[in-house]
Amino acid sequence: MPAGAGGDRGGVARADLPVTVIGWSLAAVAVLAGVGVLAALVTPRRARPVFVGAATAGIGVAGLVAGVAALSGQAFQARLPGLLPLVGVRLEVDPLGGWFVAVSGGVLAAAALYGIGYAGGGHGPSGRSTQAALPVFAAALVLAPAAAAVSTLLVLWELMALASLVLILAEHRTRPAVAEAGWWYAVLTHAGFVAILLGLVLYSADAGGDSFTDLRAAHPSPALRGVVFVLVLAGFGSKAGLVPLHVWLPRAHAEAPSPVSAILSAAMVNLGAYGVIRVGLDLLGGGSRWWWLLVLALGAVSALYGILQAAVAADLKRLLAYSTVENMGLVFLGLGAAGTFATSGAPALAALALAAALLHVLNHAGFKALLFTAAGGVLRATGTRDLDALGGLRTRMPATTVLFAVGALGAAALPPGNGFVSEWLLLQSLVHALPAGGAVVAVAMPVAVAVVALTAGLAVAAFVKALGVGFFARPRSGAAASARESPPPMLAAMGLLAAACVGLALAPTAVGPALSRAVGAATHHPATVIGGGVSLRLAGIAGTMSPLLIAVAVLVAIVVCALATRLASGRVARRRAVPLWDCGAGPPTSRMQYTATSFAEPLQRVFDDVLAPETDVDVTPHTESAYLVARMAYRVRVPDRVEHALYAPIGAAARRLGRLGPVLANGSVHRYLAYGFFGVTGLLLVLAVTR
Amino acid sequence: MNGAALIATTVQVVVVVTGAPVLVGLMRQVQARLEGRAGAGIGQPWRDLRKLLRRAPASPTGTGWPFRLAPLLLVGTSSVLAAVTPLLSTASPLDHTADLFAVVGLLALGTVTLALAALDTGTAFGGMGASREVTILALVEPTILVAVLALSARVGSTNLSEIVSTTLHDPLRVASPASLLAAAALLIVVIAETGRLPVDNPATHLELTMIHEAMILEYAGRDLALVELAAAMRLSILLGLLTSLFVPWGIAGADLAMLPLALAAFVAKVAALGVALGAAEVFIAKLRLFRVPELLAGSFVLAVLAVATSFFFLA
Amino acid sequence: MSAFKLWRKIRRTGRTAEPAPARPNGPTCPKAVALHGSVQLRHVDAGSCNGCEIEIGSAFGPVYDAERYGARLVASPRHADALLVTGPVTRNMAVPLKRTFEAVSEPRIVLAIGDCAIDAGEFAGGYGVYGSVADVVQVDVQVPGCPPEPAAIVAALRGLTCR
Amino acid sequence: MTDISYPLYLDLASGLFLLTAVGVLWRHQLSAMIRLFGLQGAALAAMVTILGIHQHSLELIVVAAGLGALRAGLLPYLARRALGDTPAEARETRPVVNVAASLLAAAALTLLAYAVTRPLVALAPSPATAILPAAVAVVLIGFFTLVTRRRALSQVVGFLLLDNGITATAFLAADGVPLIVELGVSFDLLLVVLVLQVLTTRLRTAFGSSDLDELRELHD
Repeated sequence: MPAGAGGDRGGVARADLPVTVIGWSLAAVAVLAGVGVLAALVTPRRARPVFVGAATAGIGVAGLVAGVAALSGQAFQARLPGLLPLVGVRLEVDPLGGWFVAVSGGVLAAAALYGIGYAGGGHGPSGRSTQAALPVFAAALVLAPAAAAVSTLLVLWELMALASLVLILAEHRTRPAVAEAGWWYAVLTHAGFVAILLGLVLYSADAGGDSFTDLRAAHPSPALRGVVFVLVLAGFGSKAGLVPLHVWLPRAHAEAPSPVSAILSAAMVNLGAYGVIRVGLDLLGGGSRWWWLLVLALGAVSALYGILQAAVAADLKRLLAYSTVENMGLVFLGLGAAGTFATSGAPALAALALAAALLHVLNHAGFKALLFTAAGGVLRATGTRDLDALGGLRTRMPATTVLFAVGALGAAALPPGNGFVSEWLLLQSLVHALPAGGAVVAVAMPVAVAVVALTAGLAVAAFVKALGVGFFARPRSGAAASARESPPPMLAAMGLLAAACVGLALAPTAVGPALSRAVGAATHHPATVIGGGVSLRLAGIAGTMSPLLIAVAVLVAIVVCALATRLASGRVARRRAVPLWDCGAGPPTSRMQYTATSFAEPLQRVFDDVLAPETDVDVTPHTESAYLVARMAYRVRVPDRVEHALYAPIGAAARRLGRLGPVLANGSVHRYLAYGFFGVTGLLLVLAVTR
Repeated sequence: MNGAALIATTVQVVVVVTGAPVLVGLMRQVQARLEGRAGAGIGQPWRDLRKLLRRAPASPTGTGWPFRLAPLLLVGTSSVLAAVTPLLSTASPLDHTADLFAVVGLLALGTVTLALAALDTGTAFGGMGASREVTILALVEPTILVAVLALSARVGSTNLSEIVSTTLHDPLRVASPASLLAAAALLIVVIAETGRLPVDNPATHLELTMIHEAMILEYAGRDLALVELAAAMRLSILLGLLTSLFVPWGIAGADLAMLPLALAAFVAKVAALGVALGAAEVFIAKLRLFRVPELLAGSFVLAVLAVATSFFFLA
Repeated sequence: MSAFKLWRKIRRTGRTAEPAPARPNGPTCPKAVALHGSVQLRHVDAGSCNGCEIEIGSAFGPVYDAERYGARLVASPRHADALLVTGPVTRNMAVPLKRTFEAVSEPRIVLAIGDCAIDAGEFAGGYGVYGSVADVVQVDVQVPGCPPEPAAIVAALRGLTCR
Repeated sequence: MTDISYPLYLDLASGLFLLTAVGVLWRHQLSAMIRLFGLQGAALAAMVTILGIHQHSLELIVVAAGLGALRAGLLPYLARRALGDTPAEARETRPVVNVAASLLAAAALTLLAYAVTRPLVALAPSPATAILPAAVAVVLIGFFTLVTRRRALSQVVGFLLLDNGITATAFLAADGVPLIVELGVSFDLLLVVLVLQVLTTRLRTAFGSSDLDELRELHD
């Protein structure tokens, strides 16, 4: 256990570094990151993924330990002055941060284990730079929620952004789409970074100190608070993939190597939500209602748009990425509701809504990591992500199919899945809000409920498609027909994630105390939000539900029903294998099956006005007669409408701006020197005038 | 109390299982009479089921556990629903297990398993049916949950028994616009969920117009019997739920003495509703699939109006 | 408005189904014993002139109302216990008929409706005609006539359901 | 009627009043729209009657009778006359906003109406003002119909919905309006319908249909 090494590393500031579990594990994170990078640089290509993966998994486990310790009530504060010039590094893990540290840690551990198996057989990234970036990314991911000062947060944030960019670009040599995805990601994540930077710097300038304690103590003017919140919301929103800042997400998450996709989609996007909670609720302490109605609206739009795109997507990983947009939308919807209730004097409901949002972060991390790893297994086995070319994997990859089904159950928010529990909490908080606040709430809540409901319904459609078309029925291509089951490490990782999902689904009350602590840390109102043993009880609301009992009851009913039919059917009636019913005309080929596209067609037609799909039909007639059709091709694609409507004009403007470049920089050295000269003199002039 | 409640719940399940096919038979009989026919009698669905249970189930080439499991899961979820919804007694021991949201979720779970089974067969009709079914399911969800919101807003709880007993205690509430609108919205939703006219035609032979039927074309014998039974159970549970929510009179509490009365009331109410639905189906034709969203949007409007009234008339 | 018109029509028409003839004693074919008053039928037109189809249609219409005896036409042979086969089996329909027969689960009953189905009738020896139904699948019940009376078809069905 | 049941009856009447408006958006058949409009007139009359009985004012009851005769009897009759029996006229084939979308819009408009009338209701909370939102919602929905429907006749219906809403608002907000004003409004409504009947018959003879977009051709 490299914790010992962690000891003398932490020696930099042993003076005020209390020796606790959290301290040791955070130190271990730092050390393991170093070890991982070292391993990536020195070890040979074959062995590289194993060492790096082990180090990353270690980081994940350490993070998990730290988070759980923080959630069980331990406090941790540390100041490492020597580590960062001028300001030094401040770390603090409170239950709120601990929640996110734990989530990231768990996801990282599983994904790293998965990555070891994934890299076997020449799959996945094994290049030096990529492998070196992985532990750095992991460490930044785990440490970012532990930052207790603006400067520390920003440094870790940028570190995370750069490392993840390297990881996303891992396969850019083989596929041009990767480069494009990386480009989108780089632009949007840095625009977001700038927004966060501006917001927090304004805030800390006003507060006169950059540690979170200073910020909490400060009392900026309402106008400034509003500006800060909007800037920060834009920044963190772009990280969480809120519409219309989501454009990078479906590209990057689909094009990144699958273990990385899992980390991005299950761990990194959460930090967007963390940032909004930390700054909006904790530091700024609630603020005014319109902030949260804005958050609510953004969340609702993201949830609907994301799941609509997912429902019509034919690319498995793209579908999962859009479902991430949807789930982040639901989380932000919960945050918005929480803020709205808090600002209209209903703290209990606010706590409930926030608890729902946090629990959904956890549940989403569980099933989305599982789904992405399973999808990665499919991609590794078949070489395609196109649902229209998959199918029949139930027989070829039975374990992966079952694991994907577990994840899909959670993602479709059906009982007894883990997604259902958090959406149930969310709905409870929304439903009981009706008598609470005034007309605004009364108009907003039904809309919110309707959005959540429609989202749930469309999620069912999307994941029935993903599972039924992608894994069931018969193979639609040779690649799918010759698929082979994933190697044990991958299955083990998926198994861990699936176990977590099942646990969360059946015993959500187990995380009740931790959840209550996290919520208390965010709202400064410590109270138990959800309790109860077998059945889920809420503070102040009569609604109860017990996923465990539901699952047991359904199982019992199935067994009873099976026995009863056995008895009723008597001695006869042995199940017999028969050919498919083909209306008498020859066995149906696999090309006669419904594809993902045809499955989604009715939905696409219903939401025509929103999605604006592009269809084109080209008919090639026979040579002898124009009336005889030789070939007919029908193509339909659903482009991301926001991207077309919003980003195309911006890109055009940027291009026009770029044309100025040659004019200013025409290659003459004198002109460049002149720029410098005039710059300096101008600056001096300004100083002279102002002073 | 618990023993009595347990008995009541078991009676509930037994009544639903045995009575559901009879309800279907009753609706068919009403339609037959209105069409000037004699009709096969209300026992006919049970005769069909008895015969189907004795016949061999088939597992077509290429189908696997999703196809095999779906009928059992359908009946399983339906019987759990029959146990948790307060049809005869509000004192179900399982009441804390599932509230209205969970009930909606279990209904959706049943639909989804059948859709997955249909996709598992890999036939064109199966895929078509599954695609249409989940589309309608997705569009129905908002109406249901918003109507639930309208119902539970005043009670302050989404637990079924609480809603029912609150309605029992002040009957005037039933006639309030909020609950009437909610009732209308939920009725449309129930029709869509159970695949009756004008959304789906349960008696069609034309594959291209099918929704629910298209998904079960490959089932035979015992499996088919289970699917049919589950469909009938879902119909009667949903109709029963409607009656419990909007005309709950006669529902027993914890004491067994009330149970026979409750049973009679339940049977009468559901039978009346079934007869009304069956008769109405004689007068209407199936909607085009792409006109169905209009119907569901209409029901959604009704639900939203219900919420608005239920909130604003509180003032 | 039209609903009211329809309602008045229904009221004026009343019941059109004719009173049921005497109930048959015992099933006419041994396989029908397990049916217990319920038979699901899949209709296969193996090349008929559609005369028999019209008669089958009226057999299930309001006047004869075969459904009251527990017979029902279904959409898939998987749901069926028996096949209603009409017409001489054409060369193109021979294989589909066989497949449909195999798609019905045991015990399967085949009713040959009309003379053409029994022995290719008028069309016997036609260049496009494969033969009678019995040449493709084994036939259990024969309903002669060209076309057979709806009453005859109903009687055959009652022989299966014993109601 | 007792004072306990008075709000209930009022609520039911207002519920019918609002539902018929939504129904007009829901249906394609012009004849169905007209029927719903007649039903709404009846609901309006019922509302006013209930008010009258509750306030023991004979004038209100008389006005209600007049309203019923006009809104539930004469106007629908004239509208059906204007509809004629040519099948091309019978349906609102492709409204500017499709039906599902306009239903959602109706829901939004209702919520809006409820939100904006809250202060008004708070001014004088009474069973009569409590259903004011429904009346305002009908006004908005009528306006929406007027904007988004193509057929001349469905636009007339929309206009009549608008007027029904205004009337209801007037009766609920103030305790009834002077008889003469009401009569004046109704009479110019009558005129509108008559004029439009002439116009549509002319249009039908001229172009064979009364799609308002074709009126542009009259310019050149």
